[in-house]
Amino acid sequence: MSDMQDMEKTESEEQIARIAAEMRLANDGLSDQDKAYFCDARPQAVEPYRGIMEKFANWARSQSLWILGFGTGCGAIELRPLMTSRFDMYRYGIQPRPTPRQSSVFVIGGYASVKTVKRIVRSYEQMQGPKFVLGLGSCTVNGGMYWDSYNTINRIDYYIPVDVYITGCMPRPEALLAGFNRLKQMIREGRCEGMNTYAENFDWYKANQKQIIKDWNMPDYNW
Amino acid sequence: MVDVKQNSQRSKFPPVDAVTGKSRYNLLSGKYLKIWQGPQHPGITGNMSLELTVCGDEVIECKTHVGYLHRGFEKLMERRKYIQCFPLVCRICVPEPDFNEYLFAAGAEELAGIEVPEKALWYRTLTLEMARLASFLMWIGGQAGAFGMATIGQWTVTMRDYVLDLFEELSGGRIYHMYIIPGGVRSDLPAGYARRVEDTLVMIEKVLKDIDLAMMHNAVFKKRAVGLGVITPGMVDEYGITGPNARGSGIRRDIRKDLPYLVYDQLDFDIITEEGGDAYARTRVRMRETAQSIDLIRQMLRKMPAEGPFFRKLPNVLHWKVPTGQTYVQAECTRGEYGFFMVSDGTELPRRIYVRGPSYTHAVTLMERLAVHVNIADTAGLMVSLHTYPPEIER
Amino acid sequence: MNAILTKALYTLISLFVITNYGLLLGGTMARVRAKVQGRIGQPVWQPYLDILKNNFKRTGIYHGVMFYLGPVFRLAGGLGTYLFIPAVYGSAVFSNFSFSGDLLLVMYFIFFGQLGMALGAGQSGHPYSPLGVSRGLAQMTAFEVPFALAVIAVASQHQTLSITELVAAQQGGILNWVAFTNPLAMIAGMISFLGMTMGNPFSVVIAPQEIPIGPPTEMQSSFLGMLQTNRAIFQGAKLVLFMNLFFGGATNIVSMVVKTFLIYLYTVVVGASFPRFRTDQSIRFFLGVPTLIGIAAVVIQML
Amino acid sequence: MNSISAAASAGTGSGSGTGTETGTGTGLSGERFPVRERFPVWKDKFSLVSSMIQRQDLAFVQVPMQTTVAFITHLRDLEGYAHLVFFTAIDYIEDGIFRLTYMLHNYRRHHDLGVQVDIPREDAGMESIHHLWPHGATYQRELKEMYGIDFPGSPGVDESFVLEGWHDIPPMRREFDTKEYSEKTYYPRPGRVTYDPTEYMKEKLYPSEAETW
Repeated sequence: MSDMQDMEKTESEEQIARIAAEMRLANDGLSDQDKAYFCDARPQAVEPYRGIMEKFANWARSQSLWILGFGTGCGAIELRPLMTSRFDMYRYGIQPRPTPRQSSVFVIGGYASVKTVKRIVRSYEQMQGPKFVLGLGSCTVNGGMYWDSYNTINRIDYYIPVDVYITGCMPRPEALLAGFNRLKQMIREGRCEGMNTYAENFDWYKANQKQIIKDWNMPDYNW
Repeated sequence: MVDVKQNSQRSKFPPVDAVTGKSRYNLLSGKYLKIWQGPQHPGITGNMSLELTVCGDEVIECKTHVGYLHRGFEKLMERRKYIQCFPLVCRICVPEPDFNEYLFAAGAEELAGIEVPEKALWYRTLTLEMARLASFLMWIGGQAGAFGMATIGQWTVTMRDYVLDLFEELSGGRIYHMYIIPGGVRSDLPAGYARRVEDTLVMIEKVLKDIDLAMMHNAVFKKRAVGLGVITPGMVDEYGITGPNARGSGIRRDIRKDLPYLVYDQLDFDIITEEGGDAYARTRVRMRETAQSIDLIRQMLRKMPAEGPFFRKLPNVLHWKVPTGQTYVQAECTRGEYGFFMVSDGTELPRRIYVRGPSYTHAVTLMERLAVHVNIADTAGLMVSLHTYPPEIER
Repeated sequence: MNAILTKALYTLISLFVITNYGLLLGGTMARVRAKVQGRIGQPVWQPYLDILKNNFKRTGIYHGVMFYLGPVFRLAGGLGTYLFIPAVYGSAVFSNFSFSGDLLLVMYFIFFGQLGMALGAGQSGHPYSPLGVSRGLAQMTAFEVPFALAVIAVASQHQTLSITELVAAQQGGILNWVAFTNPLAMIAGMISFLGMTMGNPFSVVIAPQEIPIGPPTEMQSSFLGMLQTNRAIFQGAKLVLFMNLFFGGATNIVSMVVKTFLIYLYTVVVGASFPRFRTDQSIRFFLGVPTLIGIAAVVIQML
Repeated sequence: MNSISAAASAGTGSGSGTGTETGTGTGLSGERFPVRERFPVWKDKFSLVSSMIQRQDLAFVQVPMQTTVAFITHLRDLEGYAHLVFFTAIDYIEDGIFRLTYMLHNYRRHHDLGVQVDIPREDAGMESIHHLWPHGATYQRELKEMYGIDFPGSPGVDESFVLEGWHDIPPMRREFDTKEYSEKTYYPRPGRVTYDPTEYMKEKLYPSEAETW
């Protein structure tokens, strides 16, 4: 079984390399009319500040986490108790935000179907850095209950960089709070550079995404 | 206010070309604006999206897009044994997974000819009603939130959390209980459970009274909800509308009464209907059904048999071959008629399991019809008032 | 020369105080709202952290010149509103730039920020932004009517358009307040204040559920930080204005804090207990009863 | 033809179905809808192939492809089966057929009737029912996508419903292997171990009990 997996692995790696080589970032799939609306720049890795300034910035970031209001899967159902008086995440400076532009944390709520992955990628790219991703539920780790489904992906970290996983099906609100605390700690330690990881390995991520999203009708990078 | 006549004269389909299915509105004319509500949007129920064409503030065309949550349950169940399906089915519907568990169990039992002990029937009914209570509490908060009243949502979701605590005590799981299994239920009620249920019910009743005052008698809420998304009685059969959406239009339909399952024929309750068919009538139906659900739970705790087995031993479930046959079992969930169509071909694996979710018609065809000529600010409220839930559409 | 420098110093102090006061008040009111909902709520200093976080963002999207200028206009509107209102009557530091006729200028500035925001939001290119802007401007035009009528009633009552003189006329006891000498104007003004603070039931402009979250849909990073700073200043300015107009102003900073807190609490309590109006409904609402009350107030003054 | 048909005729012969705890006949006082009496009428008019009574409130009938839509229209307009509960397909790959099931509900009689029709798997197509129920178009859109069954004339039937950019064979067909597809496409995380539950239980958990099975 492991042999077969290895073989498939190399095969898909080759495929990724091929897609990456073919890929150009000039939004070539778009019509001329649409091209004008989108930028064709690649994401750039941004150097952090140095010394105490970055420490201070990270502290401020960790104290004000704004979740993108996008319930991508069934995990979103436990976000609602988390927001309300039983668990009250506002106490920790965590609050939901309706637009990706203003939010800094993306909670992947469990399984992600291919159709949703496309929206996840788009929303993730629209968020302004530094941005953090929380993988919620076992489905984001290895597919969970739906490991053999033809429409849900198995590993979300092949498509966007993930900072913290919270396992379980479903993870309890307490587990979510623990995950958020872990994320805060990691931010303060300066270990959450997922945005730079994404920029540096952009070709790899993009090739992975293109391998499953068959009708790619959006710009290659949505800022 | 309620322009029923005008509503019924509208065309059956949203104004799309019958042949190509494309929109008749030319977006390049500059008169119309196309906006997407969802999937990334706080005003949408779950993960789905509405493609709205608006002219000014008025929606003139609506198209529902689903499939963001498609996991291929029906395909997955075809390659799992019956007992392996059982942890999978509850994940079809998150707010009230117990209906999936019950229907799967009932279908399998009917095909295999298994009798369930009397006590298990009571336990099943109890969990179903508790799930209904939890789901309705969440819905009330959602409907208030869709009109901008966050306070109600905070109250009810907390109350729902206390119901989830009861579930946790019963089955060990907050969201997915996996309590109802083929052959009965998984465990007996813990000691003193009835008293804790009663405590929670008292608490919920108090909050419901507050909500009735703050929401149902609120002038602004009435202004928003009355006359929004009118379902005429004639539309009910045409669009396959079931559940509170139909009862809000004065149609007396409730599977609990029409085709009594479990122990509903031993319980004392009435079908709740309201006149009007608008979002306000639907809200009233659901508010009253929440109270009814509390009453039913009390009745059950009173009438429930104390002694007896709660589980009938199955044959070795790993080799459990269900005889050839097909059946359709249905139950009244919070949104309407929930059903499982199960086909067995005599092997260890089910041949086909089809899940009939009420949102299938409510969220797609009905929503596309009702959203036309609605103010764009009301689409979220309209959507919530139909109580749609996307995973049961695409499964 | 020296006088100008002193004035500049006083202005800075005044601005510093109102910014911090506005931020802390915002944080406190979030906690009050949370209490109504049965929660503990965010820390009082959370607005500071949010602004810091937004300004520490590493990237920011630029949509054109007007996109830059939108938040700047908004901030100018907030500052302008505040700087022409005497915050504490008789205090050299907090009297700001009040002059005779400043009431009209303040009314203009309240509108100004929104217009600037409309330009910025329009250039962001997001369809939600113009929807939100059109809702905001329509609603604003509506609540300006009762507000203007209330202001006319108050101005004709005291025969002045200077806020300082209005406050001076209300000194000497609680019964001299406009709230008691001219209750109709106060009622019309306080109803339009609900619209001005954009809390429920008039929050459809920035409502997340009703399609747009409004003009700031595309605003991010330091743009959003600037908007948040402005919101604190603007909120403080509006509270001080209404305190001066209807509730006798304040002679020291403590009475200012108490009065503005209570006025703010009124909007929060109303906001926590009502859903939102749609835009057309709120316009109908403002042009109905509040406008009639305002007209009655003016007519009574004219008689 | 296949096992279901055999069971169907057996069911018709033996009378009451294998109803279990779903409250067969216990709830409603008074007589149930005597659907059996309708079968000869339908057989004359619409040449019923087979019929089967599963429970007192549920029956299945099988009709030929040509008379299906006429039969459903008759049921809807004249017999009170006005509610289309669902419409789906079952794939009998070994017989080379899809079995379409239209589940209709009669609210007056509280009776469910499943109308089944076999259509060939090759070049599968069926008459559309979107003119009878608007939501029939949605079911047909789904069937087209999931099984590749065509419904000419149904609005928007060629649009994708839940899948997006699907290039493989329609996923609900039996020959489509979802596990293989998933492993090929979605980078399974190494470390997942699968035991055959039968073997595992025999060896590890119940070495004594396993012998009895």
